[in-house]
Amino acid sequence: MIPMHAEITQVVNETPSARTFFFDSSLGHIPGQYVMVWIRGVDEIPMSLSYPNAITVQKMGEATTALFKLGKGDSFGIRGPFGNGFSLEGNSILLIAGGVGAAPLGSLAEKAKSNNIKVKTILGAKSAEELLFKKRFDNAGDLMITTEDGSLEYHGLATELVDEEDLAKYDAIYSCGPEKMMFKVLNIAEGFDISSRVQFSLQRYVKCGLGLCGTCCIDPSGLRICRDGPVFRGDQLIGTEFGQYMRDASGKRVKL
Amino acid sequence: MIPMHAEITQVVNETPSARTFFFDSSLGHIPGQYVMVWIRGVDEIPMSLSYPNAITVQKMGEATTALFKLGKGDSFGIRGPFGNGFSLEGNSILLIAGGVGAAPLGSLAEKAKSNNIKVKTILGAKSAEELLFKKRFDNAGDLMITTEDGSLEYHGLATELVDEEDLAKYDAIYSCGPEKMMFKVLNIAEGFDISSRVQFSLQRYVKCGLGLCGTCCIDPSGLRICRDGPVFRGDQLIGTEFGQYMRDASGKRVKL
Amino acid sequence: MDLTTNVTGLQLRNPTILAAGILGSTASSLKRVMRSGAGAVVTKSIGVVSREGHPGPVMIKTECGFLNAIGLANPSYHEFKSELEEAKGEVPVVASIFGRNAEEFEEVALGLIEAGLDAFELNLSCPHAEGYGASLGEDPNAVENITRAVKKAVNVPVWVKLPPLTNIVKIGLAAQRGGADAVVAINTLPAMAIDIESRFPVLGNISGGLSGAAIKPVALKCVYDLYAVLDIDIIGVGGISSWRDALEFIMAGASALEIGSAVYEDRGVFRHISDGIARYLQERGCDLEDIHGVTVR
Amino acid sequence: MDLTTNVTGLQLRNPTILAAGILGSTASSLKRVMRSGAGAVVTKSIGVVSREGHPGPVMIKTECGFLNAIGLANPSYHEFKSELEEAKGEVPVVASIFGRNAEEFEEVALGLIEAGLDAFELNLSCPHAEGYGASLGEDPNAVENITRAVKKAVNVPVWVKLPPLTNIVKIGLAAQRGGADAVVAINTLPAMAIDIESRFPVLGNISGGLSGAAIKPVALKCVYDLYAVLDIDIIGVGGISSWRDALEFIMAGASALEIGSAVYEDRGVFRHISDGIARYLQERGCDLEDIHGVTVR
Ligand SMILES: Cc1cc2nc3c(=O)[nH]c(=O)nc-3n(C[C@H](O)[C@H](O)[C@H](O)COP(=O)(O)OP(=O)(O)OC[C@H]3O[C@@H](n4cnc5c(N)ncnc54)[C@H](O)[C@@H]3O)c2cc1C
Ligand SMILES: Cc1cc2nc3c(=O)[nH]c(=O)nc-3n(C[C@H](O)[C@H](O)[C@H](O)COP(=O)(O)OP(=O)(O)OC[C@H]3O[C@@H](n4cnc5c(N)ncnc54)[C@H](O)[C@@H]3O)c2cc1C
Ligand SMILES: Cc1cc2nc3c(=O)[nH]c(=O)nc-3n(C[C@H](O)[C@H](O)[C@H](O)COP(=O)(O)O)c2cc1C
Ligand SMILES: Cc1cc2nc3c(=O)[nH]c(=O)nc-3n(C[C@H](O)[C@H](O)[C@H](O)COP(=O)(O)O)c2cc1C
Ligand code: FES
Ligand code: FES
Repeated sequence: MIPMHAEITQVVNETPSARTFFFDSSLGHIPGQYVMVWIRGVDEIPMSLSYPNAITVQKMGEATTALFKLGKGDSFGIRGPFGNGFSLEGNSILLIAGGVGAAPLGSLAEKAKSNNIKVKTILGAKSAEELLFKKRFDNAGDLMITTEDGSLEYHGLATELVDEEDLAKYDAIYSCGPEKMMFKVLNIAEGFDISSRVQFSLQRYVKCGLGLCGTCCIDPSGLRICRDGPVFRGDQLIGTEFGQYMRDASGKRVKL
Repeated sequence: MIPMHAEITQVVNETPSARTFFFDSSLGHIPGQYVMVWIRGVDEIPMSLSYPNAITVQKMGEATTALFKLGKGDSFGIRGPFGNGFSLEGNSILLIAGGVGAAPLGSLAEKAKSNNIKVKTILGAKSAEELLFKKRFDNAGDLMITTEDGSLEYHGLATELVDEEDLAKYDAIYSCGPEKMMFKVLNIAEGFDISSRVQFSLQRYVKCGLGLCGTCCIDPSGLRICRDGPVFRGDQLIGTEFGQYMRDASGKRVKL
Repeated sequence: MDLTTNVTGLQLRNPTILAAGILGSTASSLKRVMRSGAGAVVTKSIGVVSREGHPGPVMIKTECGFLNAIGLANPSYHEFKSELEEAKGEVPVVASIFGRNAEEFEEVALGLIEAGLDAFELNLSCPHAEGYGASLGEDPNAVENITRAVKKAVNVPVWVKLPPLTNIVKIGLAAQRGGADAVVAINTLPAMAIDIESRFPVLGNISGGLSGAAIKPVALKCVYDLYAVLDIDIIGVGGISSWRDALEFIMAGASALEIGSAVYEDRGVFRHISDGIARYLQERGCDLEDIHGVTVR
Repeated sequence: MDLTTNVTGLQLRNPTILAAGILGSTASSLKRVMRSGAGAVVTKSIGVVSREGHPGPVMIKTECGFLNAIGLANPSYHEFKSELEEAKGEVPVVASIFGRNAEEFEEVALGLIEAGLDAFELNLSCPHAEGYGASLGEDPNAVENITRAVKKAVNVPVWVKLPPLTNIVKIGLAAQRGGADAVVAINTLPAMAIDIESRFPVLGNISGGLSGAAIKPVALKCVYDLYAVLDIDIIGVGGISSWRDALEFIMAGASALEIGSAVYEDRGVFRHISDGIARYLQERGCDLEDIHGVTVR
């Protein structure tokens, strides 16, 4: 499949570092699935769908910087959606989002609400202005906010609020954000013996998106983020490289 | 499509020069369609399906001679069915078969009968023993026989009997046999102004069977025997090479 | 939308051309293809003497294309001359010719020229006929000499059809040095299939040439590489079946397109492709020149 | 049904092998492929220094196959040694290596040999990395010298992976002269695709290599031609996705089969292919030796 041509219809500045790029076609997808975004002449990078017709991007390096230079009427290429996505389960769920990790969880929250599932979200960021999709989570159910600088609500890390929750009362828990945060969530969940009820969306170097090149495999299972993931249950991640290390573009291990 | 493997289940000696080779799979087909028969190591040649699971072959040259050496348990390759086949029309039809031209008409007669269509057949051959599918035509309706040596029934050419028929009373007429015979039939039909009601099955050099190589095209329409045919209506053949010339394997014209 | 295309001085009503060896053996067949919308037609490759071609199967459909080993069946230029005369019609007619050496090529060209054709295409690329086609097309010197000989002998444009070799640019340059007005890229890829039941190679000739969708990405790269280096026209061929495919070739530098295997699925492919190109250009308010080679330059 | 296969002295439980560059970057991935039934696995190609590879897109699915230009991304042999040690498992592990010249090949081979691998595969065929792979594999002298250098340096079998050139037999003979224990045919075909909307080549590297179903008939002919001439083992690769494909390659002379792109549709392809081969042999009461090269000899 040659990348689909996607024309940008609107750019929304969500936070000082994250923008949502809406484009001119809607993709049928499961929240948590991603697309490969081709910034022509630069690179192709994986991005979660934050809406059926949008990605929400944090500026990181070369490709995201080039993407930030694009505006309405500009275009990029899209392959996908790829990957498994979140499996929505039960009657009462908890979402734990850190930073731009909120991107795939926003539409999960909305899908859950429309299925009459009770949603509670713990949303964390560096500061109040960095909080992503506050309104979407708020509309979908209960919202608890944490900021590292204390500029809004709870002063501290998202995981500190998680620590105070009775995780066992949720049918399913969904988490996306910095791996250190997710790893902490997994440890807490293990304490409740419910790690299989938590779904994590992982970020690793993804190159082909097709499950062939081998760039994104995790140790020791050999599971591929790009095709078997990016969403894994906690019990699939215990005793793995998760929280320990990842690999760079060459395949070299990098400590987290 | 790689040729299908066909194992010979039975060989029937129909006449001194024609044999029916039954094979181990039945092909859904329209009477008049043909298959490409691959005699491995020798050549691939076109043959009408005389039954869903059989071809009836007259010994001619290299490939048919090699085919005649095969018996039960031996095999050949088959591609097809190809071509358009006869279009069965009306309530009362006439079949005009000469020699091994009876091959595609036998199953047409049976199909017509099972559709409650009245069938009359004029079947011609050199001699009584060369008559092909006498029984099949007899079972399907009226049968008139002509032999060139007078060894059975009418002494003379099939076309002499056709000359005596009121062709206008048939809804459709089907003819297969030597081109000289078919050309005569076309002339008679023109006399009745019903050439569009006669369907002829043509034989020309067929190599690819796919409508690409161009070997089998007829002048001046450029229609392809292998794909647009092998069955054509009389009005498609008036003023063409039909009855005049054909081409050899190199594309050179050969007078009929 | 005007799709008029100039290739080596010939005016084509649109850039689609019937490829050599497809429905190109008789005048009536060539004319039927003209009526179906082609901008020009190329004949079956014609040689010095008549040839019946290889034993069958001569062609099969594979998963992603076609395998053929027709074996340069042709009635010789003596017989074909009259077909060429009759073939003259609404669009230019290009005679594909082959030979064993420069002398044979020259003989065939001179034998056909009076029939009034519009250009020659030299088949230096057929992969399944010993001593012909690709056997010569592999050798830059042979390509240069044969091209020069035909150029000298005739006063119509000469196109040279190239085999898909790793060093195709080298061969293209040799054709250009020999005076070719255009190169045509590519002919089929050497390939084969085996019948696992009988254990025979499926083609009567054992191996043959792969055409159709399978070879499109390979042909496109050849055109792209040639356009970056050559000064003469490039005619793209190999797996083109849609207007999107055609646009890829034009953007890679093709001035016109030959279409062969795609006729299998759609005899109207010439019209469908030119309509699609016209629609694309219209919607974007540009013309053929704007997109020609745009991906390379 | 016994499918045990001897290739260059290695005992494989079945003739299916994971091709280089597919899920071969880490020990855990290689082991997952072993669990899925492969008879041996080949690693991603490893070089002297770490490389991030080409910018994306590095791979796309086309109509009939895949285009890739990964660009020999690898962490260098220094880093990869520990992966190789961990990768040791149920079946032989073959290290694919690349370099700019004989010295680099030798350095990588010596750097990895202590990890305890079972054979080396020399990548003289990658079509999209300047100065590496096919740039060397085109030259019979380079192939012979590099093969000889590695052979001298190590005491495990050395396989040479060939590019699909017109003169592949010449290159195969050069590898054989250099002492190769087997040739592996073929790597991907040079190819590309263009995005007609943006007019950019789709691969970040402009062009890349075509793999998958599209190239099967081409690969099969290469194996057939090599088997007719070489004395050493031939390992077939290119578009194999079913047991029928696999049997075609064995009948054309392949002793074993590498499988790459087909893993996309079916991670269990190794088991499915070996099961299919076993069924075919059982039904006909014959064994692998009976059909090996049967179409050629
Ligand atoms: C499944 C998945 C979903 C993602 N969803 C989002 C999202 O919704 N929003 C968002 O802002 N980011 C998302 N990311 C991360 C995003 O892909 C990287 O931030 C981006 O690739 C950085 O590219 P760059 O060229 O700007 O940065 P670079 O300078 O190239 O790299 C900065 C860092 O980004 C990471 N990175 C670079 N290239 C890749 C790559 N090809 N694959 C994965 N990581 C890479 C590396 O850790 C690298 O150190 C997602 C990643 C994955 C795997
Ligand atoms: C659509 C179609 C249906 C046919 N159905 C029958 C049938 O049911 N029974 C039957 O006995 N014959 C049938 N034929 C004719 C049959 O194909 C030829 O008799 C056969 O190909 C002769 O091959 P050979 O090698 O034995 O003879 P050759 O020595 O090669 O040639 C003898 C003559 O057969 C004809 N011929 C040879 N090769 C071909 C070819 N590839 N295509 C067409 N004609 C060829 C030529 O006129 C040639 O002069 C059919 C032909 C066509 C086109
Ligand atoms: C049946 C067939 C016959 C061909 N005959 C010739 C030929 O006579 N001369 C020639 O130069 N190319 C010949 N070719 C090659 C085509 O002209 C063309 O280069 C090739 O098929 C690739 O284009 P396609 O994929 O559109 O078919 C033939 C191809 C086919 C399929
Ligand atoms: C994504 C990808 C990466 C590859 N990387 C390598 C490599 O590193 N070294 C190598 O020799 N071949 C490499 N190849 C080529 C394959 O090993 C194989 O020769 C080719 O893909 C044809 O086989 P297939 O059709 O089964 O995929 C790669 C192929 C693909 C698709
Ligand atoms: S990114 Fe290629 S296998 Fe996952
Ligand atoms: S036999 Fe090839 S076109 Fe009819």
